[in-house]
Amino acid sequence: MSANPDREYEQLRLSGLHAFYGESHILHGINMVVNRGELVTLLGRNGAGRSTTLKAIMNMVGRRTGSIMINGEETMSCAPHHIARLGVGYCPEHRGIFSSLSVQENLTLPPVVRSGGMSLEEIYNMFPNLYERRFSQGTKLSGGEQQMLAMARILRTGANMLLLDEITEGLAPVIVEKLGKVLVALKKKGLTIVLVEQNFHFAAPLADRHYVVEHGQIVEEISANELSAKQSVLDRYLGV
Amino acid sequence: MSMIFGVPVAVLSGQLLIGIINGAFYALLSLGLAVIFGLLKIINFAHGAMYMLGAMTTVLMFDYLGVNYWAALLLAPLLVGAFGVVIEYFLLRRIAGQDHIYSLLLTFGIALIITGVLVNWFGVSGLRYTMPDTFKGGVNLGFMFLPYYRAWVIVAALVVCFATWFIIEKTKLGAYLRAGTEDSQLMQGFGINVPLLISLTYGFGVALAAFAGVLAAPIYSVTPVMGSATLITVFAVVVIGGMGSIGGAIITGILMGVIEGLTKTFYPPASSAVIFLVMVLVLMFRPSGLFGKEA
Amino acid sequence: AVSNDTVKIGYLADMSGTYRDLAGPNGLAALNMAIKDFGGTVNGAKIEVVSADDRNSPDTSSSTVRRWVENENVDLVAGMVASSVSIAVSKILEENDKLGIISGSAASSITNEHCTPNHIHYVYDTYPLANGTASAVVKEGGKTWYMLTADYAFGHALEGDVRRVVEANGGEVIGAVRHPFPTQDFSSFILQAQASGADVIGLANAGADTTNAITTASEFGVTQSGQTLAALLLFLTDVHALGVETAQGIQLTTGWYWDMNEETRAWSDRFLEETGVRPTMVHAGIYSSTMQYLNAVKATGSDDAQTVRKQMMETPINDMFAKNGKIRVDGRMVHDMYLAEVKTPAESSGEWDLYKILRTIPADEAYRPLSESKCKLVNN
Amino acid sequence: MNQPTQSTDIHKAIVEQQAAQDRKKMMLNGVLLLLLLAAPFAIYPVFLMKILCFALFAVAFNLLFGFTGLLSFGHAAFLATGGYTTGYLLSNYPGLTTEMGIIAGTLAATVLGLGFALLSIRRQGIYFAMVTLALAQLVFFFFVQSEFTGGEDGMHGIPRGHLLGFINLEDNLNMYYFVLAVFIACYLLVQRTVNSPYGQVLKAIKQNEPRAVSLGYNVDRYKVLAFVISAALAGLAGSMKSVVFQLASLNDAHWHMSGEVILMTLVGGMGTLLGPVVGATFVVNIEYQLSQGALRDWVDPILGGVFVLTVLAFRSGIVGEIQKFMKKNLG
Amino acid sequence: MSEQYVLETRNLVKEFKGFVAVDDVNLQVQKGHIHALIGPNGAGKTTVFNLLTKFLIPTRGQILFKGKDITPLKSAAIAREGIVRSFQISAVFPHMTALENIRVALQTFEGSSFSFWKSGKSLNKLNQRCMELLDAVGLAEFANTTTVELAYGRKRALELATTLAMEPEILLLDEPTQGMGSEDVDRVVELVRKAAHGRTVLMVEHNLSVVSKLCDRITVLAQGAVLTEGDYAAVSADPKVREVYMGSDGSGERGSADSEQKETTQ
Ligand SMILES: Nc1ncnc2c1ncn2[C@@H]1O[C@H](COP(=O)(O)OP(=O)(O)OP(=O)(O)O)[C@@H](O)[C@H]1O
Ligand SMILES: Nc1ncnc2c1ncn2[C@@H]1O[C@H](COP(=O)(O)OP(=O)(O)OP(=O)(O)O)[C@@H](O)[C@H]1O
Ligand SMILES: [Mg+2]
Ligand SMILES: [Mg+2]
Repeated sequence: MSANPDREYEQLRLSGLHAFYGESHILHGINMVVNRGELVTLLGRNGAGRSTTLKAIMNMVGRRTGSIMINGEETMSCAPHHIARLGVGYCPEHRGIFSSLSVQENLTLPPVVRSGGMSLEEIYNMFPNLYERRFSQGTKLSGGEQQMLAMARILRTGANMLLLDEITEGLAPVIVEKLGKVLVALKKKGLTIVLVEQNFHFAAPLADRHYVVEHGQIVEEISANELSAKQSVLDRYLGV
Repeated sequence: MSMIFGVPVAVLSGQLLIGIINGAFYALLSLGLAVIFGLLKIINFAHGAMYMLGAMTTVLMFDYLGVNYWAALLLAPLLVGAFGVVIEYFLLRRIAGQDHIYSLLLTFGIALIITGVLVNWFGVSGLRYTMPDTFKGGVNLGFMFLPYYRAWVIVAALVVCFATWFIIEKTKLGAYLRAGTEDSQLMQGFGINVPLLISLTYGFGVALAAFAGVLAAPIYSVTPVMGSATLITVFAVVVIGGMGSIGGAIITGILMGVIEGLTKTFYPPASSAVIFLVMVLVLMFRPSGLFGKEA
Repeated sequence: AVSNDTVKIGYLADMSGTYRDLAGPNGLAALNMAIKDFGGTVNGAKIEVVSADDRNSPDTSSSTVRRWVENENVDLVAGMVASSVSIAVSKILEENDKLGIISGSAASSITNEHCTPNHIHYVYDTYPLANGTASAVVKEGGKTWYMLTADYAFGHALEGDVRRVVEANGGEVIGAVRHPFPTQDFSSFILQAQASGADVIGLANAGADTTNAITTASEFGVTQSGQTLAALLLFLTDVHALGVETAQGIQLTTGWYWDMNEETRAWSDRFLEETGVRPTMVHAGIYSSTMQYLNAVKATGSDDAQTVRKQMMETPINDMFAKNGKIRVDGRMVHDMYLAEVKTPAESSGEWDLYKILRTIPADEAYRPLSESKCKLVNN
Repeated sequence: MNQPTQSTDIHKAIVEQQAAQDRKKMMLNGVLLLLLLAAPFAIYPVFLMKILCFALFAVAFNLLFGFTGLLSFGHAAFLATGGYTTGYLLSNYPGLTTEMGIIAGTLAATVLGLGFALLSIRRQGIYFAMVTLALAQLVFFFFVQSEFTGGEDGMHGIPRGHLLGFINLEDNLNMYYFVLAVFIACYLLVQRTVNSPYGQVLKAIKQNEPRAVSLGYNVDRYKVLAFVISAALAGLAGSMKSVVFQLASLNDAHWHMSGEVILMTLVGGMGTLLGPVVGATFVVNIEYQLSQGALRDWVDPILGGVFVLTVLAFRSGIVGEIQKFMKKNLG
Repeated sequence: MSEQYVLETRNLVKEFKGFVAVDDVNLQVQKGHIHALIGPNGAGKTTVFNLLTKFLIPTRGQILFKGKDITPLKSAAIAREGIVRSFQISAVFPHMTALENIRVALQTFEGSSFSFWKSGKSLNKLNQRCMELLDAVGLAEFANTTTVELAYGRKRALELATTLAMEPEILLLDEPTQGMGSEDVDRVVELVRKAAHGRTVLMVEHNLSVVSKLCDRITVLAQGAVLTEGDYAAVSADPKVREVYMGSDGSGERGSADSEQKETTQ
């Protein structure tokens, strides 16, 4: 099944999703659908609400209304830990490396939610830096190393839908390149990926579709093949 | 008889042993405190009250239900632990993520309430509890008479301490706990039921205090106010060990028991102050305590 | 005449802290029993009671009492346990010329260097405690003593009194250790006391310190190894908490015991009904002293402090609390004290059947003679 | 510089805003002052003085905690040092006028504060709190052991004496106005300090210490100064308290007292000027009311309840919550 | 001879419990240059910054400022010498207004920082200068806004203005464009260019387009040691640098932002 993903299978559907932090209304009715095996990006300016969308899916924001279906199941009333158990892997913007844990403990921390995740060796092969520093305290890593670790640890869990928030941030170009290859490989394996990315040139060649977020709404949906046609629209939205 | 600083060696060895016994007690109490602080970042000023509750439940269960010591050893921590879970669920949870000071005040308030209510119900003179027959008597070690019960205290306290340390530092569950306290939301995002984990941890921490309370019931006067005097000392132990360091709390507990014991021999009036002196000195040279991680 | 047509009594005691069981809420009950028994009025004037928790704090107490006497026309302040509270209150009473009857405190300095013409120290103090217990124990052969002393004024005073008595009776204090107040674990001190080889281990402390010390002593087999334990200040409530099994055989001095005669039993039964516990000597003393006070007000028709005090000094006290009690010029109420021994489990017939009285210590023998007094009211 | 008009306007607006705030503050202070001047005719003066002493203590504490972000858990040491020193001097040197005794007490606390500060200032967060606690415990031990304090019995009968040698302080009203004057002077000093250039630096340190360091501030020195001022004022509170009550006792040195001042500050509203004053008034009052009334035996549990309620429901304290409310509803 | 370098390190070493994070680094920053420090993740760039500003204590080696040995100085003293840094994570005083943020920096030069008895109004004389600085970074209209309420990019701008208020001789910037959209990146580039006028800048940056546009000289660190040094052309042509840092396509993924930039400016 993983070799030949069912492209029509709807893995994630957001309809009329609103989200609030206390008094401030951040998401104003997001609608989007992601099918199994797709890689979709959320583009937008700083503060547009992309990270908030991912957090809302994980039930990590204050208040939400609307609907979130994962694998056809309504999850608005699910606690975050239930959502993870549905096979969702989340890599947060702020990395979330645990300082009381060693690098290796950080890596093996998230429980395996499905079979088919990467093994520790595979991960260390991919990120030799982490192997070298595996016994140091998690937060003693350099900024970029922490970013690698944050990404690496959800690859272990076997989650089949990844929500990745700015994973190339602060990484050296070589590593970014490598990450690109990883994402391609994951896609091949049939994983569904929602990618929030600042670095459009990293995301462009990987994605099947792009959603542009502005002021908490999806203002544009662009599929990979119409990318060049809509370049100018995109540039306008992104303020390039 | 050979002497050290005017104190016979035999007496000194006795004092050392007593120090270790008391230290084991401190270790147990400060361990619970360190677990709660280390994992939940809560400064648990209700710890003394929980210790007291452990002892009180032991006595009351015996008086009213005829529950014996061995059963109490299990039941009292369970009951107090459950009570702790309730407190965590209804009160402490609401201030998660706030400054330390709030948890300190909240738990201090809780301690005042618990203690005050029990004082009104049971007075302050203390409740009667007789030592279980198994432990009556003792063994003469040559340099001192060691009551069986004290020997048991050492064994029981150290076993529990070690088990706790092992669980937290060496097991997966412990890793979840440690991580959950840093970023509980993210841990939940990984599929772990963190709120439950936190409630249970607090329950476990206070259960450790209650366990110490059960151990104390036969040898100390059991009163609603018995915890308040111990609290500050135990706190000092945790700070010297390094807030949140599990191993540190255990080792420092024993160390402080010994130091206090020696002070009781050489300059008794200072025995309640000596721990604070040690604390000032230690923090002077090691800002995060003996075993604390650098801030 | 009675001011404002009311006799107002302020009851001040520790209601919530370490000394709560000595006087506390039950002391207030005893006070109210006295007023009720007296008839609720004196010469037609109302008798009113106000009460407050002293929080064991001299400044809380002194602001309470100041307000009572300066603003609320309180005539008598009763109760009082912690010596710091009693001393602070007595200074304010002296300043405002009101009367105080201290029932709970132990410090003998209250009628010695801290005496004032405005207070009476009613139930007991450290002097007879040492006199009664220490001399009895020495006479029974306990020649060498090792003292465990609470490291504060009360403990020091008691230790001093014990030394004096022990030495006067031909004994010797061969060692002493001063422990912090409060102390939970006495094992280290008990060990030192055992190592000293003294005949007697004297406990110059109070409350939880004493009960903890006794429990630990019993655990470490002090009595089995031939040493005697002498607790100098032990209340009925303490012994009750310890239980006869642990406390048996301990000798102590008390100013009163509920089960001494018909009169004490009758009153105690009423007290038990009221409060659910047997009274300590302090409770009985509060009842007795309140009665004495009201009688004096009645006799003189006045609630002026000096008039009443004079009347009280002139009237010998003969009631269920004391026989031939007498209030001296320094404010000390001297009366017979009793040497008691804690019963063995076999002897004890109930929860509160705790003491047997071994000996009556006559008042003159028990208390510090005026000739030794440093009180400013005594012309030495 | 491309829009000079705009930036001048903004600047003007800022200055105006400051002035408006000052006016508001002045008005509030004026009303309070009138109330305080009239108070002893309605309320028992000694009780008012007690409140003022504790209010000063809390204000001192709040300068450190609320405005510098340093939680001292040892402030009782300064209160007691001030009290004992003044008490000892006034009792034993009849030649001293009252204010000299008070100044000496304040100085003693200041010196002690400097000592505490030097030993503790490098510690962070909870360790700072614990070092100050430990030092205060050592001070407590010293007071317990010293002869001059009267140990557990306390120091009694301290003469109130004469202010400047001729104003009789035995009179409660005289005493009250003296205490009030000192309190107001201190309150204004703290108000000034908080808003002074130095206060700005403190604020900066509290909000982001590493940044303050990188701007070239030797933060330890600023913290030490704040600590010393706070200790001095706490000592002054203790000195005055000992004169008002004519006694000094170990209660003042006990760690419970350090805890109580935290409670007062929090209940009133930490980091606000008026908060500690309101908090002290509140706590002293309820303690007094409770210990007198029918709930006499339940003072501790009720106080505990106040703690719990404050933390759960009014975390910004009375004044803080009012300020929040005003901001929300009145712009 | 060393006069031409404002900042110089000699055999700088930092070890963390046996792990060598900075290995014998000799850095020479020329006066008036914008000097970039680049390198793969974990190369030790932030650590070097921390050593220069004494947030970490060097294990060995010397730090020279204008030929003078400043190795023993403490953080605050170094700042007063004129070496001021920004942080990788934005560093502002969150509950002060933008103006007050800058004023705190200016106050360093006033003698009144300990004057607790002086009125706060005595600081108003600094406001004019504050407004100039705010203007310079385009924040004049936010002078009276509490800093927490500012958007991320503006916080960075404010931080820079605060840093400039210190009149530093040398400015240390750690990833000034991190987490910014391209819009903000451009603004920061402009700001840095302006700020660098008459001073020296040392910056860490992963965004190679920024580096190529701004920097006069580049030092590449790898595994704690200096790999190579030179201007952008020289460095980016170095095969070693390509291997450890820039990746196969030579300019690196981020580097392609460069071409994008050209596209849009055309
Ligand atoms: N915890 C929070 N509380 C209040 N507001 C928040 C919080 N987190 C984010 N916001 C606000 O929500 C809005 C959307 O933030 P979000 O993080 O989703 O933006 P983004 O598109 O991911 O941009 P960025 O590039 O800055 O990460 C922003 O205006 C931000 O200020
Ligand atoms: N306090 C510390 N204790 C132990 N190791 C540390 C410490 N700080 C940094 N390191 C290690 O030193 C190395 C250099 O870290 P540094 O933060 O300087 O890297 P960097 O070049 O800034 O990387 P990045 O570009 O990812 O931010 C890393 O491998 C890191 O793990
Ligand atoms: Mg984001
Ligand atoms: Mg870095």
